[in-house]
Amino acid sequence: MIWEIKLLALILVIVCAIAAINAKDLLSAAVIFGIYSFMMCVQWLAMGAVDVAFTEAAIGAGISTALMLAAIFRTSRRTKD
Amino acid sequence: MKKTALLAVILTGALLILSMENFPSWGDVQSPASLHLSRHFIEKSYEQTLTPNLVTAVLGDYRGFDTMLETVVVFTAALACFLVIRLPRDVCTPGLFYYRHTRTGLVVRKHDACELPGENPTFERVDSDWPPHDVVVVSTCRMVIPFIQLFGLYVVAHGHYSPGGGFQGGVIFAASYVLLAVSHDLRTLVHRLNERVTHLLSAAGVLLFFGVGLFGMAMGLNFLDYGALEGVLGMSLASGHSLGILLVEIGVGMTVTAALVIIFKLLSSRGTVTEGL
Amino acid sequence: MEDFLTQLTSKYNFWAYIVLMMVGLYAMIAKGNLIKKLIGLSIFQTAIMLFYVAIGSKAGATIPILRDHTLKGVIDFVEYINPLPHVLMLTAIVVSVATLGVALALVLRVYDVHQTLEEDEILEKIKNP
Amino acid sequence: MYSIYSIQPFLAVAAPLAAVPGILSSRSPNIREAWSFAAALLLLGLVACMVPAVVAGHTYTWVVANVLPGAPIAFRVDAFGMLFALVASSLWVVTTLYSIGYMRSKNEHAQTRFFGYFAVSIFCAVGVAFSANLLTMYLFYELLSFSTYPLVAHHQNEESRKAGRKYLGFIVGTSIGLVLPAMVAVHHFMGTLDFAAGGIPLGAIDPTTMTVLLCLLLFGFAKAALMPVHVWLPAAMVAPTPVSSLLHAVAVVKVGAFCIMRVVTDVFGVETLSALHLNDVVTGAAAVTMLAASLIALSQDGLKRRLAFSTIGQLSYIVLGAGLVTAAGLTGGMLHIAMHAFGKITLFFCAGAIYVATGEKYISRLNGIGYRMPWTMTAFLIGSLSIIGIPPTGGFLSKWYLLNGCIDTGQWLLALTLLASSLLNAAYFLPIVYRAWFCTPDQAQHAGPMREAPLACIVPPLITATITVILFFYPYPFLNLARLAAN
Amino acid sequence: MEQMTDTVRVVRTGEPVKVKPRRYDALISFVLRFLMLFVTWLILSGMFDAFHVSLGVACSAFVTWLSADIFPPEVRRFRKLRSLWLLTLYVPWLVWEIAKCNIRMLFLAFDPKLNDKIAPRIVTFKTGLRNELALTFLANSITMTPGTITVSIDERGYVSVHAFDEVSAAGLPGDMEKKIKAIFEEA
Amino acid sequence: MIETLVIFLCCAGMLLFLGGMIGILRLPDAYTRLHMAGMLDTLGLLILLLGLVLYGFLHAPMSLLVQFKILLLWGFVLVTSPTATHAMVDAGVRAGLTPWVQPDAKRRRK
Amino acid sequence: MHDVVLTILPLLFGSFLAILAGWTRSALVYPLGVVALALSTGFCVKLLLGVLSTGTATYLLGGWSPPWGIVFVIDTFSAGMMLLISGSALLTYLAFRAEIIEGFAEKTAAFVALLLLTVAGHMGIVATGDLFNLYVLIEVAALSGYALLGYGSGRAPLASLNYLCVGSVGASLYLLGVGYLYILTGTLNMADLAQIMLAAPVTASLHGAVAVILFGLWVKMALFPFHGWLPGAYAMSSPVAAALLAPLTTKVMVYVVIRLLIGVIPGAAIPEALPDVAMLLGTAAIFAGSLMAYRQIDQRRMIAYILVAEVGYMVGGMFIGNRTAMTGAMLHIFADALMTLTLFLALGSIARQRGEMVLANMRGLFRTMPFTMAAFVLGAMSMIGVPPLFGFFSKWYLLSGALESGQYLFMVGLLVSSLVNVVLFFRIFETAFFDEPGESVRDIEHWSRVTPLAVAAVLLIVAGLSSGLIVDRLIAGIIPASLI
Amino acid sequence: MESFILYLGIVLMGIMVLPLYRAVVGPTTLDRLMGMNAIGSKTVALIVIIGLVFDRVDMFVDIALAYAMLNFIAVLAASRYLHKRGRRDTAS
Repeated sequence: MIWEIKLLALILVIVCAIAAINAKDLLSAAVIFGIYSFMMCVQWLAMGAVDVAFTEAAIGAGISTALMLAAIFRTSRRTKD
Repeated sequence: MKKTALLAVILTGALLILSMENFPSWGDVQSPASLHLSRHFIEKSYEQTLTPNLVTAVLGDYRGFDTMLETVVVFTAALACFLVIRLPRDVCTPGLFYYRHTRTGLVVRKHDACELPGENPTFERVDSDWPPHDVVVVSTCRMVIPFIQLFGLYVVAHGHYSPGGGFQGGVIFAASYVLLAVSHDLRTLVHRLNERVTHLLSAAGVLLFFGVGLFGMAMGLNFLDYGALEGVLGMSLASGHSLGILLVEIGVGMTVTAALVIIFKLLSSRGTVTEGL
Repeated sequence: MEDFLTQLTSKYNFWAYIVLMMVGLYAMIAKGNLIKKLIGLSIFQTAIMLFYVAIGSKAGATIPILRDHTLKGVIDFVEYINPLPHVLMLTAIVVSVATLGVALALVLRVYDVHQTLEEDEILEKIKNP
Repeated sequence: MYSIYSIQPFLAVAAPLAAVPGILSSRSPNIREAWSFAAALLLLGLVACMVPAVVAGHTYTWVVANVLPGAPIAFRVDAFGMLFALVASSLWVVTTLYSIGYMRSKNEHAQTRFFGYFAVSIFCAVGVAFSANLLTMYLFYELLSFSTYPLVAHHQNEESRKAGRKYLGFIVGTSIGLVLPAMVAVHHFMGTLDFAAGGIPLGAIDPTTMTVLLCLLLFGFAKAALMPVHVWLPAAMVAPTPVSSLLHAVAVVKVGAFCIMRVVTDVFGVETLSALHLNDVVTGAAAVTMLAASLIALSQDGLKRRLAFSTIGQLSYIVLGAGLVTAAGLTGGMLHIAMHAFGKITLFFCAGAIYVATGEKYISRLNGIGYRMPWTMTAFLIGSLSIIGIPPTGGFLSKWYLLNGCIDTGQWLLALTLLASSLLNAAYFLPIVYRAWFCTPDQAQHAGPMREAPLACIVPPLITATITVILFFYPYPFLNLARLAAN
Repeated sequence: MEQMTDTVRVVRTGEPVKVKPRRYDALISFVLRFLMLFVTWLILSGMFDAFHVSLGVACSAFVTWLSADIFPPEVRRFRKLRSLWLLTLYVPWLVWEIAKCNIRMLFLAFDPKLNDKIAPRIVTFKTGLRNELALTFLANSITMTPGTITVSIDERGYVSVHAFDEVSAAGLPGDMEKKIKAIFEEA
Repeated sequence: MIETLVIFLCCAGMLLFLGGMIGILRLPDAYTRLHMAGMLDTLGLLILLLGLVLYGFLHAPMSLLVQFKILLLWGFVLVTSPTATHAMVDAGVRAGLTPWVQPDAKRRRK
Repeated sequence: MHDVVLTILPLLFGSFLAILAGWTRSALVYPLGVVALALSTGFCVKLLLGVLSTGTATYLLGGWSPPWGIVFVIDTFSAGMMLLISGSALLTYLAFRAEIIEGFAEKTAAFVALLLLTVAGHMGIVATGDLFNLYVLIEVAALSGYALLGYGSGRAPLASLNYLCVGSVGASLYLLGVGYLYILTGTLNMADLAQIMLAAPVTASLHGAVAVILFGLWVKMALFPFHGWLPGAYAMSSPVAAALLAPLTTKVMVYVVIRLLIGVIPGAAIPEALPDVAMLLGTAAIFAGSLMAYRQIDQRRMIAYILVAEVGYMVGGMFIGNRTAMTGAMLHIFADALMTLTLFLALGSIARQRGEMVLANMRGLFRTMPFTMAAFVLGAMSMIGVPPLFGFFSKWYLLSGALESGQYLFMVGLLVSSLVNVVLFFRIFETAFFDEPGESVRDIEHWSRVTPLAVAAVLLIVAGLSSGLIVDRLIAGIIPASLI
Repeated sequence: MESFILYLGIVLMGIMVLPLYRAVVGPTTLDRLMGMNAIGSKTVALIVIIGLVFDRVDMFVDIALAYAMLNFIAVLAASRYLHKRGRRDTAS
């Protein structure tokens, strides 16, 4: 029914994933990982998994990113790859 | 390394793709996955638990033990963070204290802590990192935080009827506290929810869940059988289950909130719980 | 070719999750930075969740929240998406965030000890302290 | 011929072990050695009181635990086991006495430890003797290896540790590497590990496998020191003399030989072996070892080393006896366990006594020592005679039976080897005696008046020497048991 | 941490007007906050049976209690209806301003010579507003109107604004400050 | 009538979104991009949501409460979006990110 | 009837209470742990007796019947496992009383709570009859385990982080496999699944599902190429955590695999090549573990590598595919757990007195800590495989099973590893026995540490002597008759 | 009309690619953050649209609301990071 949205979201998810692991510094990686979670959330919504999407929005976008930022804040932003 | 990794990954991926050969195709209504268990859940769960949100019904009731363990996992994570990175109290006292003059933004550094005068202090204690004060962010967040908290509670309470539940609500509630810490400073958060409270709260949440389970045992049923709530307040069996789910969700919410706040506090302050992100 | 195409269209979600999973796995193996590894781990876990949610999908069905629940009537299972995988994945997401929290705590400790997050540098430091 | 289900075997086995806490917790050496003695006498008594029934042809059995299907941990006292237990337990009494003298006069360190492990070793040796199946035997065999290790490395210096490592490496290596799989295989094929007179019925296992298994077990019990796996024995000579005597005369090597004998008679079965001509493997290995060890012994200057190679040679007699698969041969082999034990222990005691009194270890420096230590050297002479097999010593009897066995089966070559070996025995022992009595002492210390070792070191070799002679005239308990077992 | 000393330096600039707290301020503030939250709850919940409404009352009261010192304690300022009226007037005006400027921005976005037409700069001006809520209002309004973003407001009232081009920069602080001043009744 | 309005509002919202995003791509530095992203996005979202609320009038299942909820969302975005933009710009300035200046303006200053 | 769940509940309850107590009355924390573990052990005994007399026990959690709700299914073997887990945890807890109370200062409550949780998790893994619940329990056990292992200075956090990464991947792969099975059968309940799978067509996907599950569990149990985390995690962490987790984690994972193999996955569903691969990996694990153990200087690390080899034993044993070998693998779970427990308890006591566990630090231990060393010797002998200790019998079954199926390489591996163990342990014995302790050494042997250790060591003998009984009563009954 | 909504969603999805580009390519962290924020605001709209497509918008609005909140929090947290650490990072 809404497979176009799903497909697009899927592509964006994969792009985000690849970008997140190739980001040149960790702050960017964390931010892109946040976007990844957003996209994943959209993907799940499009699949009709509202509860999962809700959780992912709360976790992935909010808390995970905040935790990761906190960790990076307390360590270092530098990454070699 | 990278090439080996790539090779391994591609091989594994190819194998996994090959093994999907016999999967029912996408969205097949007659696939075993949507027939056996799920059919029962969809068709029976409302009359058994009076909960229109099937996910909540299954999560809170049929697979209540899973959910309890999931709560325990969060609880564990908080304890784990505490055990791993919390520094001893005597190490946490900073050597220098910073005070900002609230009218001018000047910052004063002192070697020992000052008593701040009562109601409307001229000076306020600030982090060593970032003395400037951002009026906009602070007052916007003050405005927004109560609504976020309310929303969190709403999500917990309405898990039966709409997406959400204890976990999501708890996370949102915790997020409001994260916002508090981010917009003000960590000290404000710690002042509001100190370590003792968060730990007790996280344990209390799991205990509430556990207590509902034990209540079932006390009434001669199995552990976590919410059927034991039947008759409390003159309820029917199904609404007993519904109430059980609600209680359980509240417990989950408490634990999740407290645990995430604990984790955030510890991570952002590297275990000192004084200054943070 | 025809066969392949039908496979592709009927299962592209499954394939996509594998691609994602492999991205995560690759990050875990090949990346030397500990936080990158954790990001890889998270991606890996999300990919599996995506797979599960894909299991639950049903053509033409709506979200698993009963529509007019006050009306007593026969509920047709074809109308609603399978809720069970969603339940499982809720739990899995919680587990993954808990794991992430603990992992980050450990990363902080590692950084305290070795003053770097790069695996090769840490190994170097262990070898020649 | 019936089986008595009684706890007696278990008690006998446990007796030495019971002394261990006492030994370890004793405050003064006297109490400690009293414990040792008490346990030794108790053991001897317990063993002895089973003798009549066993001689009458009965067996004692006692199951400790059902651990594996068809292979419980169980004790069974039959004639052969009784023979060995009798030797071990009676010699323990003597050795204890000797050790007291030796250790005290040498002022050895860690004597408590020494006596403790000594007791454990005897426990294991009796355990092997009384075991009812291969598993139990293996159990005690392994325990023996480990409990003698601290004794071998008693001196704690680099040399003794090296020896200890070598000892353990060979013994445990072979037992785990060879015996264990063989045992598993036997259990796999037969479903049981019990010692039964018939052994493996003919045709139950194909001959190739049989050969492999036999080899595994033959060389796996490395304590018997068949030729390629004998290396540990000379190395282990660094241990204190009581240990060597125990090792070489009683507990360790005899256990190895005993095990091989057991395996041949009660696991494979005499008939099966002879039907498949597998006994040739056994006799071949034994014959080679016999000659080679004797030849090597000729060239050794260290007294204990020469004795050690002599032991290697003598052990092969026992194995040879097992391989002969005739009643006479088996009787000879079994009897040799006892006869060699008494003879060899005498020799070791003497070597120890010499060392205690003079500190000499090398044969070339023993010129004229007979005048200084006449009693010791007399005992030494008797001991050597027994080993060579000259009447009136016990050694003659066992060799006689062995020779008979060879001739019975018409294996003249073996008989010749046996004789040659005996001649070699004479060739390496008699020169020592010759030196002691007939060479002028070139060392000042050997000259002069008689200065014997302490009494506790003299009496035991004299006792054992006496017994050696007595056994020639009255070999009956041993001979009867051996005959009973051989039939 | 630009200015750091070990002694306390007190700089006297415009002290905030001290408003004497009135008797029922705390209670009124509580009730008002509670009502706001409760209305929000009702909108969110959409269920009006006794159970859920009582749940709502409990939750709203709980959050009110929790956020007693978080919620901006500025109730007093909205006691006069005039403020509220001005506020309601202000919002459409702001929306209109936003819409106007947005359209300009929209055209700019599609303009082929985009980079020539912009002239980003940071301008600073001083505002007379002292009240935190008012300052926030001002800052957010400035940010909302395209072309200008508040960078920072410091304690002495200097607002620095990042302006998109000259036109936007010229319009600062404009009517906005006056209107907000009027709303918050600052002298 | 309402239908046309819905379509108009939605299209306007989309156009604003598109403009904002194009601006994001084309503008030279982070600050100027933030102008586009922050402003056009917010307004676009608001208009789009308004359109969707109106669309709700056409459809029964979207009760009035849902529309209120969307309005709540609307209000929330209105409050938080400028704050977020402000926080980002502030962060950039404090992090020492130098703003882009017109090349000719630079020349003139020289 | 409630016995089944009552074995786990005290632990969970205890951990929550420990936290409450930790912030109010901290003196109560340690006793609470003792009570919880003792209660749990008590119920385990009761459960074991009950299961022995009445057969497999089932408990419906939440009162929902099997395919819909979650069930606990306890057969004789799992009852034994549960007793083993709670008992060994109790012994560890008692033995390390001083460390737990003093070593963690204000974190004692958190430590105790995590300890109880990890034990509860492991017991739950054994008890549960639901595939997904198993995953959650694995995570409960693992997450608290990471924390326990990661607590400590120096390299402990890194090792634990490593473990976390590998462990999470393993668990996730397991989850993926469960997803595969779910998509094919539509159920998560083990018994239900077993029935459906018997009837289901054998397809590539089914094979894939089984392979992924087993692969994930292999990763989790530190089978050879994935063993990297184990030595670090057990050698770097605090001795309490190591002594607690070393006997449990890998063994419990092995248990899961065995349970799946004998109770859930029909033989046809296992890909043909998988047993061969498993045998290969198992044998490789034995060789590699022994080899690497040989090269270690730190003694805890050495034992950790021996553990890697032991995992190889068990994996080899269960994939040989005959009854004897399966019995061996199952028996070896018990044996390995007990001996590891003994060794780690002893090493913990020694480490407390001597500090770093290098060979040079072990001089003269036999003289200064005779009881501890006696227990250590028993543990080591069991590892070597000396009868009548427990380790011998499991090894016997394994050897016997390997012989039956002609897996000679595996046999050689077992023997070689035993021999290597001899070398390894006698290296320690030599130093500890013959070298003089330094002048400054003042070792103390307190009864409170020796008693649990002695219990563990004596258990090695007792269990060895009653191994026939264990096989008959606990194991033989649940191996399906189809396995010859 | 329904298909209009659907197409609206698809176009929205398409528009999202642009900020994603910004977020992935950068060059500064601020750009990424901005990209995140922009994607967030679009997603909020998209969620409501998906809700309309499913005809269950009452269930989706909650998520949109939560989404907006958490997006705000994440952006604020990230910018707070830059506040505190940005200067040090750019200096080094």
